[in-house]
Amino acid sequence: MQNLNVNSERYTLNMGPQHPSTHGVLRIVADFDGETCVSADPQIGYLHRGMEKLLESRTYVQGMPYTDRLDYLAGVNNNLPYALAVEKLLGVEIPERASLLRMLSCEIMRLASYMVGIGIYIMDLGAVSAVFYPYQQREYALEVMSALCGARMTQGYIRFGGVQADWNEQCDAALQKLLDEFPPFLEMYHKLVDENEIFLHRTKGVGVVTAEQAKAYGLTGANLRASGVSYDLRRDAPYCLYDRFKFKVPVQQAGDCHARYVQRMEECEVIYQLIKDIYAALKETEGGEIMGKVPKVLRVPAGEAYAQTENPKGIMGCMVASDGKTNPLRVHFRRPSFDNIAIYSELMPGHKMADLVTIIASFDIVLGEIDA
Amino acid sequence: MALKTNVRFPQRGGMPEGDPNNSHDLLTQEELEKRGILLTSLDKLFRWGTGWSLWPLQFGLACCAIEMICTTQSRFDMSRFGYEVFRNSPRQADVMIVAGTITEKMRPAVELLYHQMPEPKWVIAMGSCAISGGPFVDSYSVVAGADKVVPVDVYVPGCPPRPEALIDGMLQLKAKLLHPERQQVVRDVK
Amino acid sequence: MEFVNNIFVNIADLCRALFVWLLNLLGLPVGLAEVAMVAVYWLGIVIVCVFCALFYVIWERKLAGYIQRRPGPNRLGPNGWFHTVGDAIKLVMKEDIVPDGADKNVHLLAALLAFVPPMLALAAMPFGEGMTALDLELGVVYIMAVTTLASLPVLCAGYASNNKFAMMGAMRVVNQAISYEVPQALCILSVIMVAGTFNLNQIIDWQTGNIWLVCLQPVAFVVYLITALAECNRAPFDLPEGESELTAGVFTEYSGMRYALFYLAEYCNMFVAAGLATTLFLGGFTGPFLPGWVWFLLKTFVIMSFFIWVRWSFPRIRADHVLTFCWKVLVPLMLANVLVTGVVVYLLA
Amino acid sequence: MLNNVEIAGKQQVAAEFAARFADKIELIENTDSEYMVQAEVLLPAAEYLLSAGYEFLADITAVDYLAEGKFRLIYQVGNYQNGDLITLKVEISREEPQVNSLCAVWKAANWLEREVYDMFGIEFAGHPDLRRILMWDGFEGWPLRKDFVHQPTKYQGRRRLD
Repeated sequence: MQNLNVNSERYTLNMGPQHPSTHGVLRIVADFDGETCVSADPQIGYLHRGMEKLLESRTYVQGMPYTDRLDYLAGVNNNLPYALAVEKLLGVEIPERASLLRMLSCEIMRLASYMVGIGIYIMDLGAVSAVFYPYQQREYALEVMSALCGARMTQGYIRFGGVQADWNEQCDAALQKLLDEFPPFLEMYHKLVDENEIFLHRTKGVGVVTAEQAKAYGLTGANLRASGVSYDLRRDAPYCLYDRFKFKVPVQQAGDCHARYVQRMEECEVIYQLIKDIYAALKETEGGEIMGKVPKVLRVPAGEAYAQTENPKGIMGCMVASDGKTNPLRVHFRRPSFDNIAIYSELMPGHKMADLVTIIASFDIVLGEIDA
Repeated sequence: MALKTNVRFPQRGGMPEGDPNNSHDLLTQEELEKRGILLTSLDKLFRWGTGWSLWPLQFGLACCAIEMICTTQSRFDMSRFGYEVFRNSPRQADVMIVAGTITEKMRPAVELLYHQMPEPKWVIAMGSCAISGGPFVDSYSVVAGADKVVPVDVYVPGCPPRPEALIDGMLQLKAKLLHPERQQVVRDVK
Repeated sequence: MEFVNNIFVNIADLCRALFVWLLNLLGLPVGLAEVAMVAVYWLGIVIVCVFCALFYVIWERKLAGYIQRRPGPNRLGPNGWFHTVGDAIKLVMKEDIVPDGADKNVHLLAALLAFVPPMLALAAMPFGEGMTALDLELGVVYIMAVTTLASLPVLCAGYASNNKFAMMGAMRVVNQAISYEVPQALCILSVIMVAGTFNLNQIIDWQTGNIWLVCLQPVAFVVYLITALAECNRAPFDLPEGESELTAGVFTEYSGMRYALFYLAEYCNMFVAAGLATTLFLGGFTGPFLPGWVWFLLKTFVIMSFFIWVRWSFPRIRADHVLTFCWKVLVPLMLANVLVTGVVVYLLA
Repeated sequence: MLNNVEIAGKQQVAAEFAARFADKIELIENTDSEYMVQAEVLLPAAEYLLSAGYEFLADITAVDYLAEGKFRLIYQVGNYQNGDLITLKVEISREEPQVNSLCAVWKAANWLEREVYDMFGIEFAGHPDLRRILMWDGFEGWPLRKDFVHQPTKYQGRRRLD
């Protein structure tokens, strides 16, 4: 940032808890010198509902709906780490059809979450219409989930030992509509956004995160893969039955806001293909049972267990410590967006005011998850 | 001569036929004046205008905010009623939709926003967190309901409420505006 | 057909005759009729301003709905056309908040001045044959001068609001409005060189004689539309009111009637830009069957719809790209255009 | 499916830990990658892990064992190459909860340690700016401790947004 030895007075600007493009109640106290940001200090906690303390006073099954409210853009993906950690302690064996149903619902909600991430990203750059088309695809995905487990967003579909409901023909119809509508949408969206000059100028070379920086700050998910580190938990440390499916893990090298957009668009194709494969595998296990042998009143043997899953926002981990009673002694969630925004104070200085908005939008963060 | 308005209002407003609010006995002019509500034609014109152009404040807190965005999207279009103009600055907003959990840290911000809005303003508490703290009511950092912070006009239950429920909440607010005499205005900020 | 064509001209003559008869009755000098006519013209322009603002606000929301695959406002009035009336009534009656740290008079003055530049500009705009309120010899220069005033109230609003976001918006409006004046002047210059006069009606006569100027000056037309967007702070250039960065930008501290004035003045500025574009490039009010002023309204409607379409499909340009795009791309391009036009006009004339 | 790279990683770390910190770090029974670490050896162990290719600090959390009167800090350290995960557990007493910070080793530790400090009151020596991250400034007490008593009426102040 060349100093133009213009002794302009610095001022502190509050991108406050209520701001159109902070994706919720993130507050960034930034010092500005004219249009250029000099220092930025993200302040969180405005949505801290004390989730981990509440889970300690609820039984395991009562605690499951709380996990939906962490990353509320992909409700069912949050249930998985909590379920896997407790199942690790219980040592219960999950039937194959239940695992496939878990993976299918997680991939569908991952697609829905990516649609919001991309749509809101382009809207924050100023093209308001660009959020309506991905949201339509998200409505199709939510249609499948409400047919499968009753709720649009906060499903609470995964239970300890299996899943809540079996696949029915209403889901077939809804999923078929999603599978038909998605490819033409993706092709149209590439044409709408990829070659847009203004979009390229606004995102290329903005908010560059090098691979070392990404690893040092513990970035995960699409933000990490956009900086050149190919690390996807579903391939490197597979959980459920992910080792049975082959899928490509796209990687970008640039690490700037544009790379994060391209990364998410390529991953949409991978998710689409994965949904098709899992759906086919699910068809074969027709009539399998969907719930393992888990007692009605869940008493988890004493011990500590940690399970990680690949969520749309990054790697979500859940550490459960139990002392043999019906409710957990301690539940802690490793929340991907919490680590993803820790990099803002080092990334934002030197950028313009409009770039701050681009960086926040390109990281696709969710405040419910950050503040837990 | 106070005309007792017991003639049933035509159902043009958003009030469905079997709505419990209809069962109230309609208040006559003097009863309204006793309550301090002076009904003039200019006021009726203003209420008609505001009813059809409630500009919500862009202010989402948690999961309900995502459903609020879904309400403005193509499928459940809130713009049919003219409510899609989400204003970012509280100065130009009429309705504050409290969509999500109010925490102690966010409480001063919510009050500040409410006091920054110009006078004829209303509040819709969307979702059980805004109504009464919802699933997080016994947490150490959650305010049990938006009416501890701001006077609330319409409560939209659900966790999160479906977009149609939010649209119905806006229509209830419009009905409350267009027919003030029908509503029992109860405002208690503890 | 003839009657419909200059219906407004007849109304104006009727008023003049009425004033003359009235003045004779009172025994005053007949010259005062012209002064009274100015009030009638001004009233006509205010009506045009108000109706175009009210119509285009709801037309934008419906067109945006169409672009975004949703129905758009369709409840109030026949198929939703009265929604803006509801908005206007509400905005008129809302409380007017002036922040305590704000500069009160400038805060109010900025809102009042917002409507002045478009009304001044519309005075010289030829709506139809003989329907120009102020038929100036230097019509184009006058309109250019007045449209530069349009950015002044926005600057005052930003400065007076005592709000950091508003101040940032004000700085942006200054550098954007001033830098985009230069390419706009150059592309109008190339039109003048071809048409040979500054008088708007003579430009239209020239175009009816020859072909429309948009065919001779396609580059100037495109650049004019871009600069018009920048002048009215619209679409890719809506940095002063950048929703996603500066909350409501310059208008953060404006509520009620003051905000309504800005909100409607923006559409009047667009109407002036669209009117000038039709007059200079699309042959003004000339057209085969329909009366003159209908053609003018149709052409401005098409250009206004283009402005609205652009707004809902392009992201916002960053503050420094706005300047580099203007000085490094538009100005050289327009200088070359003026050069080429000069050479061609010299060779042909 | 533990490919050979992964096994080598864990065994190499097990061997190294056994060699350098024989008495201070011991493997927890029937697990292959969870270690109980003494507080004073935490920093060198972390530096070694970083050099051995474990660059991903996934998570820092604490569990409050009120009965035994101690906190158990749990560090999850991952490896970007082979998806491997090593867990370090450190036990510190509840009276003076003090452990040295790993900000020098992984930058991700900065915010994670601030959250543990905010929730448990565990001091991290050497942390650049240890202050509350989730709770509001006027809040006293450490919420996630078992002996935390929640007084709802305590915070009634109508503070302006500072």
